[in-house]
Amino acid sequence: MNLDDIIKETKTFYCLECGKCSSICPISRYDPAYSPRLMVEDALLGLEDDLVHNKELFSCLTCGACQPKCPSDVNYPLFIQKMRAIASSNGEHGECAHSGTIQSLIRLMSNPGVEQRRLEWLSNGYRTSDQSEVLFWVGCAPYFDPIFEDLGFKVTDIAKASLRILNFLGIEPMLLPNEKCCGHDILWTGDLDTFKKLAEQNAAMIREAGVEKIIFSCPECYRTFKEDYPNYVEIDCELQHISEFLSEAIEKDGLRFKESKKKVTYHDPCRLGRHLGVYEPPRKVIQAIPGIELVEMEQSREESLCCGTSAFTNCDSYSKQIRVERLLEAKATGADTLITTCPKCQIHFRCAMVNKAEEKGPDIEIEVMDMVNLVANALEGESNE
Amino acid sequence: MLVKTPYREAVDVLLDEGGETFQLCYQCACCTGSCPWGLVRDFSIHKVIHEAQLGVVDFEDEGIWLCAACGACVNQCPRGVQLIDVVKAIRRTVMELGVGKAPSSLQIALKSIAGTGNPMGEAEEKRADWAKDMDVKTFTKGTDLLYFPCCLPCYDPLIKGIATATATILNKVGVDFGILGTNETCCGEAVRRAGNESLFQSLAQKNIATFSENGVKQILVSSPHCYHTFKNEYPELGSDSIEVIHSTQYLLQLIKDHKLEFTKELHIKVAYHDSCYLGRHNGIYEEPREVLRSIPGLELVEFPDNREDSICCGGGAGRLWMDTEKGQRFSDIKLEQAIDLGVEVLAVACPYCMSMFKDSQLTVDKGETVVVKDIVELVKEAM
Amino acid sequence: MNEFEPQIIAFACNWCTYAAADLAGTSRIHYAPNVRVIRVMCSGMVNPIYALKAFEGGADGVLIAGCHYADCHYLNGPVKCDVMFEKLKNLVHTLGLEDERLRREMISASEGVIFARVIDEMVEQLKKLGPSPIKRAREEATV
Amino acid sequence: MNRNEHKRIGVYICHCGLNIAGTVDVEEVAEYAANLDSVVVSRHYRYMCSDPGQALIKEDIKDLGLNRIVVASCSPRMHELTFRQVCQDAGLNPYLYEQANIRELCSWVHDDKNIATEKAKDIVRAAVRRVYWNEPLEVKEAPFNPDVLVVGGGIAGIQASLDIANGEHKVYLVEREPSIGGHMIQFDRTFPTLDCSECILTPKMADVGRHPFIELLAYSEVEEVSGSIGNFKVRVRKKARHIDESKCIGCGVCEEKCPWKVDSEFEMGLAKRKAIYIPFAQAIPNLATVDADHCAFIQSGGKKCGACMKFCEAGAITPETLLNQTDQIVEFEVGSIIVTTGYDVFDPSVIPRYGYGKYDNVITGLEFERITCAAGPTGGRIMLKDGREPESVAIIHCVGSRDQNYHEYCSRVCCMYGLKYAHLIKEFTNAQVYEMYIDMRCFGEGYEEFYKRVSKEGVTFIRGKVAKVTDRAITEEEKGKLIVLCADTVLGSLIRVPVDMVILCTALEARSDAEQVAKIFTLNRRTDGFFLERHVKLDPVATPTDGIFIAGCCEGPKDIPDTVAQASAAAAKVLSLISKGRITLESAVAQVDETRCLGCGRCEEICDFHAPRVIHTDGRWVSTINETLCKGCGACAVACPTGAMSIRHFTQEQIVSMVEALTEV
Repeated sequence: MNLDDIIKETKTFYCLECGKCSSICPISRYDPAYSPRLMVEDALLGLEDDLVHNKELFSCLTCGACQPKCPSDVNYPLFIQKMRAIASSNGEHGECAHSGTIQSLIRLMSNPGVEQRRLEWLSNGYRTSDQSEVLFWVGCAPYFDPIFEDLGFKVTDIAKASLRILNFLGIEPMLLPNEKCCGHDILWTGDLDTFKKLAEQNAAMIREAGVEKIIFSCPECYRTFKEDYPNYVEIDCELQHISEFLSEAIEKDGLRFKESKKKVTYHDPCRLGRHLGVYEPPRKVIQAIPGIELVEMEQSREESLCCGTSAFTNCDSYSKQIRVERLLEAKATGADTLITTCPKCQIHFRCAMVNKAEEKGPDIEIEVMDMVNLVANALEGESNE
Repeated sequence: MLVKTPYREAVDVLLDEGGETFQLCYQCACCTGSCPWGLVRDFSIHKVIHEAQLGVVDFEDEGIWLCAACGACVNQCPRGVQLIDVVKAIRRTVMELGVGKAPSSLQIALKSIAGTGNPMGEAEEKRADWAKDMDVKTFTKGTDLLYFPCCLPCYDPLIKGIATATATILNKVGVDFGILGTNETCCGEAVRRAGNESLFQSLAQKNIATFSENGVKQILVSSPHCYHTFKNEYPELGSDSIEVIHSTQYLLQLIKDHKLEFTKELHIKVAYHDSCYLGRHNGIYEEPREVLRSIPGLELVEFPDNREDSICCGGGAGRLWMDTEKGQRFSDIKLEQAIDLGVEVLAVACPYCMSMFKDSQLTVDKGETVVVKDIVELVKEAM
Repeated sequence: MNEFEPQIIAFACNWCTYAAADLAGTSRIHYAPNVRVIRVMCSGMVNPIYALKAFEGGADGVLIAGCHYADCHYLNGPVKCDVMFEKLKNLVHTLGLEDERLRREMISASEGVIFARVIDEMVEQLKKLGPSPIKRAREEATV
Repeated sequence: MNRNEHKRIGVYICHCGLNIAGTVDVEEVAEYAANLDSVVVSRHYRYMCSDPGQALIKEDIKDLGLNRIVVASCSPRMHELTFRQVCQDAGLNPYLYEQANIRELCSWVHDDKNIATEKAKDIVRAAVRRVYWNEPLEVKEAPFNPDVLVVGGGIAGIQASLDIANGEHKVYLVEREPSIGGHMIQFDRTFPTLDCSECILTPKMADVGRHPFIELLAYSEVEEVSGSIGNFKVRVRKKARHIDESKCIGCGVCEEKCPWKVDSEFEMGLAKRKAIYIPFAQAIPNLATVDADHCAFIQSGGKKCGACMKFCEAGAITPETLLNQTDQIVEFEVGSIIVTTGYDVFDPSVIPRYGYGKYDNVITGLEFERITCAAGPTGGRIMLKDGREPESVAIIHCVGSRDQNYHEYCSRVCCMYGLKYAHLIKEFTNAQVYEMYIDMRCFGEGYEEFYKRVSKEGVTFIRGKVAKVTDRAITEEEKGKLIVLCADTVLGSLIRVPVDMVILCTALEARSDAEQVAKIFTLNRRTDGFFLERHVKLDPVATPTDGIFIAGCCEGPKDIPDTVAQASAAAAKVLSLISKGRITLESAVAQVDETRCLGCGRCEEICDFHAPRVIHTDGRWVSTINETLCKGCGACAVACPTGAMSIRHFTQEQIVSMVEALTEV
C-alpha cells in the first residue's frame, strides 16, 4: 500500500487544515514539535520520505481523540497505522519502550515453531474446559507478569478474576494453551508481516477449537479481532468484551453483587471507548455493585484522555506528563480508586506512579484496578481476594 | 649407608589407590607428634608420608600396619593430608598387588569375614542367636527402625551385653524395631581401612541390597564403625538415603522426649572413653556425656586427654585383629589412667573399644577393679 | 544430513569471563567452536532484549557470564544480572523454549578451564536438544 | 548520532606470525571482509601491532578517508589501546575503532582450519557491524583535589603522610587510637639490626605531630567516603577525649592522680593504666584521654571523684568536658586516599593444644615485645609471671600460620622475630632457648646472617611442628615445667622439651573490622581477608577503586622494610596524580535522552555510585548523570523502562547489531 492509497482509504484528502486535531491532541499539548495537522499536510504534499523518517510518526497515541473533532471525519489513527507500516519497511520502528522486549516477544511468538508454556499461572482453583463453546482470550498477561513485576500487581490477576466471574456464572471457558499475541502492538508499530502470521495462527487455532464466542478482558485484543483481523483472516464467532458480557448478565440473568463501599472513577481506554464505542457497559457493571459511588473525571467518554502510551512505543516525558495529568484528574474527583478495563492502561498508570528518586514529583498516588477485579471481589458467596 | 632413589611408578600406584593428599605434606611432623604410638614406641608416620612422596615406601615393614585410624593426626594436620587414606592406599597396594605381606592374624580375620560375614568365623546362621530368648522380631518392610548390632555383640559372649541391653531398652520404650539377623553381614569399615577394598565393596553391596530390599529408612547402630561407613561411605556406593543413628544419640533423644524414664540411681564414678570413630571422625562428643550425666547418681569424670585429644583404644583399622605386644597397647594406658582416676566403671560407646579394654583387663594389674561397660548397659541398669 | 552444530551467543563481562576466555586462549585450552562471544563491561549490563534478539535470530543457546559476586569491578553487577536473568528465564520459559537454552555462569578471570568446560557442556546439552524451535520452523519454511 | 554519515570502514586482519595465520586462512577472511557493507578496504598483514602495521592503518585513514577501523587480531584487552592510539594519531576519534578477537577466542582454541576460518569471519562480521554504529566520544578531564587522606597512623601511614606532606601537599592523617605509632611502637627492637623501635619511630611521629602540611586526626574514625578519584568527600568521627585539647599540655598529672586502674591496651594487659591516660610516654598527640566507661566522675554523673580536674593546672579538664563533651563530626574533601589500617594479632587461645590462657607462661610474641622493652611493664627484665627468670624458653613458630585450620598463608615475619627473641633471651638471661620451626624463612637483607648469628649464640633449633604444650610431667626434671611435645623430623623421633616459658609466634591476620573498612572505601578482600591489590605483581598498592591505595599489613603480612617501601610507593602514586592535577574521566559512561526520560528514578535506585540524579527542569522530572561518578557498568540502562538511559560505546544499537550479525543465517 502506498501513500496515495492510504490518503484515499483514510479520507485524508478531505482535510480542511482547520487544526482542530492538533488543538485537541494530548501529545501536541506537551510536545510542541508534534502536530497531526502537519503530518496530514506532509502526506497531502506527498512528502513521503519526511513522513517516514519523522520520529513523531511514532509519537501518536492513536487514541483517536482528534477523530470526533474532525469536520471531515479523517481517520487519523488508521492513517498513522498505515504510515507506520511504510515506515517500518523503511527500517523505522520508533523508540520502543522496555528496550523493545515486548515487540521481540511478539515476533518470537509469531514463529509457528513456538509452543508456549503460557498457562502455568492457572491454578486448579479455576474451572476451564476444552469442550466449551466460549473461549476466554487471555492476552499477553503471562509475559507482562515478569516484565512489570515492579509495578506491584500481576497482570494475570485480571485473567484470574475474569475466570472467577465466568465460573461463577457457570461458564467453564476454553483457554488456548498456545494462544499467540493478537498482534495489536506489532500492527501499530508497522510490522505487518508478523501481524499476519499471528492473525493466521490464531484464526487457525480458533477454527480448530470450534467455539462460538470469544470473551476478551483486553480491549486491544478485542479491537484487533473486531477491526483488523477481518482484513486478513476470517473468524466467525461472536466477540465480546467482558464488560459487555457482564452488563448483559446483569440485565438478562439478573446477576447481583454483594455490597462494597467505595468511591471510584472510571477511565475509558481508547480502544474500548473511542475505537469501539463501548462507554456504557463498564459503567453499568460498576454501578451494579451496591455501595459503589461512580464519579466521572472531567474528560470522559468521547473526551476521555488517553493513558499516555500505546503499542509500547515512544514512551517518553510527554507521555509521562499526560499520565500525570490523567491521574491528577482522577484524584481531583475524590475517588479512592481509578477503575479501568484495560490491562495496559493500568500498567501505564502504575508505571507513572513509580518514583524511586529522592527528588519527588507531584503526588499522583491512587489505587488503580481493573473492573474485573472489582467485580470478582463483589461476587456473592466468594471470599474477597 | 643405604641409598634410595625416588620411584615414580610407586608414587603413581599410591595416587591411584586414593592417597593423593600425601602430596600436600610439608613434613612438619605434627602428625607424628600427635600419634598415640609415640606413647609406646618409635613410629614416625610423617616418614611414611614422605616415603610415599618419593615412592620408596617399605611395603615389607610392619610399620604400615600400625595405624589404627584414630585420626589424631588428621585432626591437626596443617595441610589437610588425609593420613588414614594414605595408609589405606599403602595397605591396598600390599593386598591387591601382593607386594609385601599383611600380618597373618589380620589375614585370618579377613578370610573369616569373607567366608562367614564376621571376623570370628562363626556360623552365619548363629548371628541372631543373641536375641534368641528375647522378643526381637526380624525386620520386615514397614518396620520403623532397623537395629544393626555389629559383629562383636552378635557373637562375642563378653560383648553380647550391648545388643541385649539395646534390645531391652527399645522394647521397654516400645519402639517398633527389628533386626536383619542372618541377613546382616559385617559393615566392612575396618576391612576397608585394613586395605582389602574388594572385600569391603562386596560386603557393602550386600548390606546396601538388603537395606533397600527391606525398605530400611532408619538404622540404629551400636558401633561407631558401622555408623561411619553407613553414614559417610555407603551413600557414595549408591545406598538409598537412610538415617543412621548411634545408640548414644538415640538414647539422648529418648531421654529428651521423656520416652525413657530412669527409675534407679547408680551411685558410681564413671570415666567416658571417646571412641575415635564417634568423636574425631564424626564430631559426636557431647551426646554420650549428656546421656551419662542424665543417669541419676552417676558421677562423670574426664580422662586427662579427652574429646579431640582422646587417646585411641588401638582397635581401629583392623588393629583389633592384629596382635599388639604387651606394653604397646593403648588400651592398657587408657585403662591405667582410668584406675588412677579411681573410677568404678569405664564407659564406652563402641564394641571394638570394649573388646580392647576387656583384653587389657586381663593383663593390666588391678585391671579387674574397673568394670568396662557400654553406655547402653548403664542406661538399662538405671531403668 | 551432517550432525547439528548448535549456535551459542555468549555475553561475557570484560573483567572476568572475557578475561577467562582470553586465558583459555593463551593456555591453548581447546573447546567447541560453536560459541560467539560478545564483550560487555559487566554482566549487569546485559539487557534481556540481547538474549531475546539472539533467539529471534535463531541462536540455539545463550550464555550470560560474569564475575563472581565478590570480584565485581562495579561492586554489585552480578546481583543485578541475577535479577535481570530471573525475568529473562521466566519469559524464555513461557515462550516454551527449553530452560537449558539459557544459561547463567560466574567465571572469574583465572577460570579459563571452567570457561572451556562450560562451553563444551552447553554444546553437548544443546546437541541433545536439537535446533531451537525458531530455527527449526524457519528451516522447515524454507524447504 | 548522524545516521546519514557515510561510513567508510577499513578492516585489517593480523597474522600474528603463525599464531593466527597458522589456523585461520587470513587471506580468505580478508577477502570476505572486503565484501561486507560499508567496508572500503580490507587487508591482512603479518604483525598489525608492529610499526609498519600501524603505519598501514594511518595511511589508509588519510588516503582512503576511512572513518571506522576494525583490526582482527588478539584480544582487545591486549591491544585495543594501541590501535585506538593509532586512530587518534591519524586524526580519527579512538572510539571509532573496534577490535575483533580472532586469536584468544579463535585461532588458539581450535585446530581445524576451516572451522577456525569460518568462526573468524563471524567475529570480523560482528565487529564490522558494530563499528558501523560506533560514535566518537570526547575524552573528558576534571580537576584533581591535591589534598590526601591517610587512614591509619602506624609506620605505613606515618611514612606515607610524611612523603606526601614533605612535597608540601595537605595530608589528613586519621588514627583511631589516642596516639599514632601503631604496632611498631609496641615493639622493643627490630630485626635484624636490633635498633630499638621507639628510637627510630618516635622522631617520625614527632615530625607528623608538628608538620605544617599534616592535619592529624587522632582518636578518630572515618565514617563515610563518597565521591570518586580527584574529588572524595570524607566524614570523620572525632571521638570525645573528654578534655580540652587546646589546653592539655600532656603533663600526665591527671593520670598520676586518677585512682581508677584498667588493663593497658598498649602493654597487652601486662600492666595497668588509669581511667584518664596517655597511652605511652612519647604519644603523639601528647594528650590525655578519658576512658568514659571507667571514669567514676562520668559514670556517677559528676557525683564521685573528679581528682583529675582538681590537679589539672592547665584547666583542660572541667565538668563540662567530662560530662558534656561529645564526639564531633569533621568533614573535608580530598583527591586521593591511602588506606594503611594494619593487622590484628592472631588469638592463639583457639588452639587449646598450645595452652595459651591455660598456662601463665605461655605468651604471645607481642606480649614478649613488651616484656623485653626497657620502658615496658617489667622494665625490660625477661621474667616469668612469678618474677623468676626463665631457665629455658621454647619459641614455637607458625602459630596460626601455614595451617589450613587457621590461616593457610605464611605470616612472613614470625621466623625473624622468633630469632630476635632467641637473641634477646640469650643476651639478657642464661636461659636455654629452643626454636621449634617448620621452615626458616629468612629472605630479607641481613636476615640469613642474623639466623647464623643466633645459631652461633647457642640456640637449639628443632625442626618440627609442635603437637602439644602440657604441664603433665612424666619425669622428675619435667616437674613444674611446661613440656613442649613435638617430633623432630630430622632425628625422626619424638621430643619432649621441658621449659619455663613458651613464646608463640602468632600469625598476623586481617583486622576484625576489615569488612566494614572495605565497604567504606569500596575495597575488595582476598579470601584470606586482607585487602586486594589491583594487580599482585604490576600494581601492588593500587586498588580496584581509582584514587584509593593500600600499604602495609592491611594488604597482607609484611615486615617493616616492606611496609615502609609500600607506603612510599603509595605516596609516589598519589604524588604523581597530584602533579598531573587533572583526571581523565571514563568516556564510555551513561547518558540520558531527556525527552525519553520519565524521571521515575529507577536508575538512581540501582546505581551503586550515585551517578544518576533526577532533577526538576521546566515542568519535567528528568535524570542526569554525574560523569565523574559513573563507571559505565550499565545497570541503569537495563533498569530504564523507556530507553532514555544508555551507555556510550555500549549502546543497545551497538550490541544488538553484533547479535544480529552473529545470528543471521
